[in-house]
Amino acid sequence: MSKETLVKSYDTLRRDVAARDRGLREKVMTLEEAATLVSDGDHVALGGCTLSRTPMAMIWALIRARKQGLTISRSITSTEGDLVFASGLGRKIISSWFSQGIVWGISKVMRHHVEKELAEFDEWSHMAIGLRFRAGAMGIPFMPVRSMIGSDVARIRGDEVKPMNCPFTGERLMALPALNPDVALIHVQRADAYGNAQLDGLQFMDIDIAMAANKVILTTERIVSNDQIRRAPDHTRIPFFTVEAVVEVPYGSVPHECYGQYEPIFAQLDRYAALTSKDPVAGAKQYLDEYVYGPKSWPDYLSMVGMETLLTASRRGRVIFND
Amino acid sequence: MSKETLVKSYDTLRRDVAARDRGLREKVMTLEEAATLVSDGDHVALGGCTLSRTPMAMIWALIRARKQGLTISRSITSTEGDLVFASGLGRKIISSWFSQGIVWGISKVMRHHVEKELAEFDEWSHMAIGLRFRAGAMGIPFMPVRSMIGSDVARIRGDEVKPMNCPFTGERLMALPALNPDVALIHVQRADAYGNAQLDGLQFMDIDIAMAANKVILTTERIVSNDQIRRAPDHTRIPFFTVEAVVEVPYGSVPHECYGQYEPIFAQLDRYAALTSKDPVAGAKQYLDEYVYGPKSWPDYLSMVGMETLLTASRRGRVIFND
Amino acid sequence: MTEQTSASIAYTASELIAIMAGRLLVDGQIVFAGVGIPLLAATLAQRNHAPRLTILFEGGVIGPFIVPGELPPSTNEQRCTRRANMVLPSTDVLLLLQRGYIDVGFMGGAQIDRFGNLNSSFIGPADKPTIRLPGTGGGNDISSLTYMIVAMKHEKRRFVEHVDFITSPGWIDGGASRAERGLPMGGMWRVVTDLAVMGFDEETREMEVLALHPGVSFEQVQDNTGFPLRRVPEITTTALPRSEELALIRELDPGRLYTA
Amino acid sequence: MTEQTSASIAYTASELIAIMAGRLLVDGQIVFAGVGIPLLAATLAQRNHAPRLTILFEGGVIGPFIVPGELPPSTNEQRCTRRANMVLPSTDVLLLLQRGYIDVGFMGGAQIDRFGNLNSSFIGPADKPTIRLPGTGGGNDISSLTYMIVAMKHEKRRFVEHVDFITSPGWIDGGASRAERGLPMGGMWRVVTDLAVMGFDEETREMEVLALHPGVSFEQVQDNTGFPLRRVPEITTTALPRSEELALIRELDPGRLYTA
Repeated sequence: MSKETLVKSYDTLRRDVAARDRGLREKVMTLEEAATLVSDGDHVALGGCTLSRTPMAMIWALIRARKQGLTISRSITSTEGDLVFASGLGRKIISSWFSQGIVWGISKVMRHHVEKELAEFDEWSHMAIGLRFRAGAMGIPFMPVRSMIGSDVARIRGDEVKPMNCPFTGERLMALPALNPDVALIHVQRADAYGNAQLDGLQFMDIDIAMAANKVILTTERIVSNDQIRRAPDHTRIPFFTVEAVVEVPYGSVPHECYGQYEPIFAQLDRYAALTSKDPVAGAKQYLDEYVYGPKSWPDYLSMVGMETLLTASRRGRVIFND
Repeated sequence: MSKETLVKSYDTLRRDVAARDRGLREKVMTLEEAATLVSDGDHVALGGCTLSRTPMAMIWALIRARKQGLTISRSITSTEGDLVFASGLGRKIISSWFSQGIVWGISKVMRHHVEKELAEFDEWSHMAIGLRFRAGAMGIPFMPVRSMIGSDVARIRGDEVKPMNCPFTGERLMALPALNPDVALIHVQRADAYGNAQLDGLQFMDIDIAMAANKVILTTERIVSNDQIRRAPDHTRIPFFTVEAVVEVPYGSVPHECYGQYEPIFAQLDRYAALTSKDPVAGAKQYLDEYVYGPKSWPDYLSMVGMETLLTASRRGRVIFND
Repeated sequence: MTEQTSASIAYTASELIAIMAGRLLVDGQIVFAGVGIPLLAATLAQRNHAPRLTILFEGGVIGPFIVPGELPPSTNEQRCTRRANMVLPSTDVLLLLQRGYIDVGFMGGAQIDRFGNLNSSFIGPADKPTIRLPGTGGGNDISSLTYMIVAMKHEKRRFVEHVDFITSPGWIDGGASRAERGLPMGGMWRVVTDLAVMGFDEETREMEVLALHPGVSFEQVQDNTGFPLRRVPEITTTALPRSEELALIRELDPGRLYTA
Repeated sequence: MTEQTSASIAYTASELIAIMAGRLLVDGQIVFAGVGIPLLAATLAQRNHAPRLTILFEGGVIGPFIVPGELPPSTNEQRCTRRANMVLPSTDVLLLLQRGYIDVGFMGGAQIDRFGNLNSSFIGPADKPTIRLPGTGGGNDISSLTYMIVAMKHEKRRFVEHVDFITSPGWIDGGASRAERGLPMGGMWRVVTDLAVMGFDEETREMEVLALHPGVSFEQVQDNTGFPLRRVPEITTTALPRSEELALIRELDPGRLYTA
């Protein structure tokens, strides 16, 4: 069955989930081990949004593992999308917005790859992406919506969206196809060894992504005991049986932020912007060589970011608890 | 426009919400004042489920205010449904299950009213009720589902459900009509004066109900400051602009439970079962006279329940925090 | 059926059903359980042979542990959440069925028919019932979307040729009719009573006796059933309830709320 | 346009847009705002004439307060959540638009046309663009489902006869075409630039100048617009930015991240 099927059949969805061992079991492993759970050509959804809770360490590990040909989906795509294209990790990104961030202007790396037709950026409205994941999470093959109608955003999607009428009211709606990724990469503040995850603050589309995907690779700032999870079960946001790997990666979203833990590393983001705005090809290559292929390990990469920088980002990240 | 329309038109939905003052404003009032926000014939959805977080004090106030002809919807209906029928507050209940609770057998009051065609109990599957509220909360007129298909539960709903095929996969689905109640009654552990509400533990369908309804009447174990809410905004579950009334009612779910606060008052539930199992009409009338019409106030009713009983229920309710 | 003795140990019909049903659960499974016998059976399995079994409740609970002597009155009270892994909205826990995460659902019913269809809505015609029953709850959703174990007392008035109303679909009219009606997944898997364990023929989907409880004959089962039962050639006899199993059930439900 | 003086006070084009846009907001409204000028405008309104204004961010935030000097880099970082009333999944905050809770959306764009259609996706044809822009984000959802204020620089290359691509629908082809296309709610309400405040004719839905900023002539606005502009008969002149307004903008954005 082609990985590029727009909507997985219910039979496929059910068979894929049924094939997994969903019993309560420990899944702690390294970034490198977790990377082996992703196959070339997989559809991989990324949690977080823009500069926030991006599963950066896991993306970093997948690039280092020389994975190729992934399709990536994400609510809003920032520098991690550039790295996906520039490294060859993926050739197609499904997103509502793609650039480093407003303050840095339009991504030259995105422009280079898309305008030269080296890669695809499939644009959907932000809510449409969210509802595609939500339909996937709910086990239904489509979700009706009242936006995208009448715009070119819908027009260029062709058969990927279907105009329809409500069977009760006759109102005009747009049917969005469910999105069930093969793998979801999600970074959280804490999880237990089984994969029960707690998420502080902004959740974006992560819960729906976790439920929609066939399996979740969880990176976490820290692993806590199952007892801690059970003390406040109403704080669990992702249930263990969706998860195939739990990797403890402190500062796992750097240079992006992790809510309540650290703010973005603006210095590194500025450096990246400077490198790629001069020359998107050479600049991205230099960045990949220096910061992705170069370091011996994730802590080694963090050392390059710098202790003082990380401590400052952490201090700023915790500032919300002063309110 | 008839209150009994199955699916409200989008025009109606939008106009009703637009007509409300959704600005940040204080809404604290008494049970009696809040009761005036409900009109005879309204569709009123109830939060909670079975014996849990039932908005009992508000239902009690509506019965005392001699409201009539309500349509009630709730995930699973227990003794509050009996009181709705027996008092004449409502003549139709939309629910997936209706009886006091498994341990007390089948409700004689429900049986009396339904079998004698004095009132209606419209049965939907539990998930169907939930998805009807969810569609209403999302502002879409229907939601596809893969259950209810092929059963008599769907058959007796007639035109209220619509078999359909997925526009992408062709798979057989059932379209469920959105449910947008006129009013939602929801009891929570804490809320601020604006109506920002926090819910501990079991949430049931309450968030969807709050978003689906045109307005929420919130009863709360206690009112906290807006500053407390803003300290942990990711714990807010119902946003203030859905809410029209905030009523502080300690023990507002008695004789049902409120998560982390108190367990059900089993003695009172046993007494109710004993009264109504002998004679559903006379028994329910005696209960209403004694415990609903009789007391001067909600605290007066609580006095009849008894101090020691309440303290024991509270001690048992807090036991989850020992884990 | 009143008390039976297992060697020297007495047990009730409900205890027998809970024990026999619990034995059907497999380690690592995710089980959607109602309160009462299903919960007792699942907890028994978890404590005995299936420590990695995960119990789910309709009220929105994943992986709780029940405190002995504090059984919940329904799946929707805080007693259901003790030491759970996750508490979530009830619509979302039901959606796990639709998404395919649940291995088996576990419930009772007022009537069951030859093809495993369950009725918990109406005795008599739906538009003029003799008895209005409490209704489906999550039963319709569970039985539409996953495999089912049904636990109930074996009485002729409950095992009927045709249920008065299909609340929770089994194999509908047998054969491929369930899938043809639009329910491609799941189906009725086992029916556990105080007399026997039954399954359904792979082709016709008619109910068939797989195993008899100790001291029970096939004829006795047939006599308490309102339609002709099939029997598998290699019909077996279940092992007697063990004293540890009975002790655990009684520890969980000392007041015999669900096992009287 | 570079610095202008308001009596003795200098201000930038961005500051002017933020101030003029902020004045359009009404107390008690719920505003869906992007970062940059929309956020500055909404915060300004909240501090001045609209204390009960509620700001929403696409990242999933209801009713936050922004800390001066700590503007968020997008609507999706923790700086957006400071002292918020509620934080929720981003899909759910967008669904508030569909449910009808939002009075006005507030955003920018790369191109706008005579009927208020906005483009933030492609310069040139979509299948072979000269410039691939970042895309819709929530823009399409917001403009499909509620009334809109657009804030942007007034340049001929941005105010075009036809946008290359309708990312965020305005009045489509004018007249009743928006509703006929299947968008019965909302629509483009105001466009605020560094030259003027514009609305749309009630019938034709063509862009029309409602008010000119101090020192700006209608001809100057027309010269910077790629299509013929209508003007209302009672065209007015906006009041000069007040020093308190400018002071507040500069307190919020001391590094001139969004107001340079």
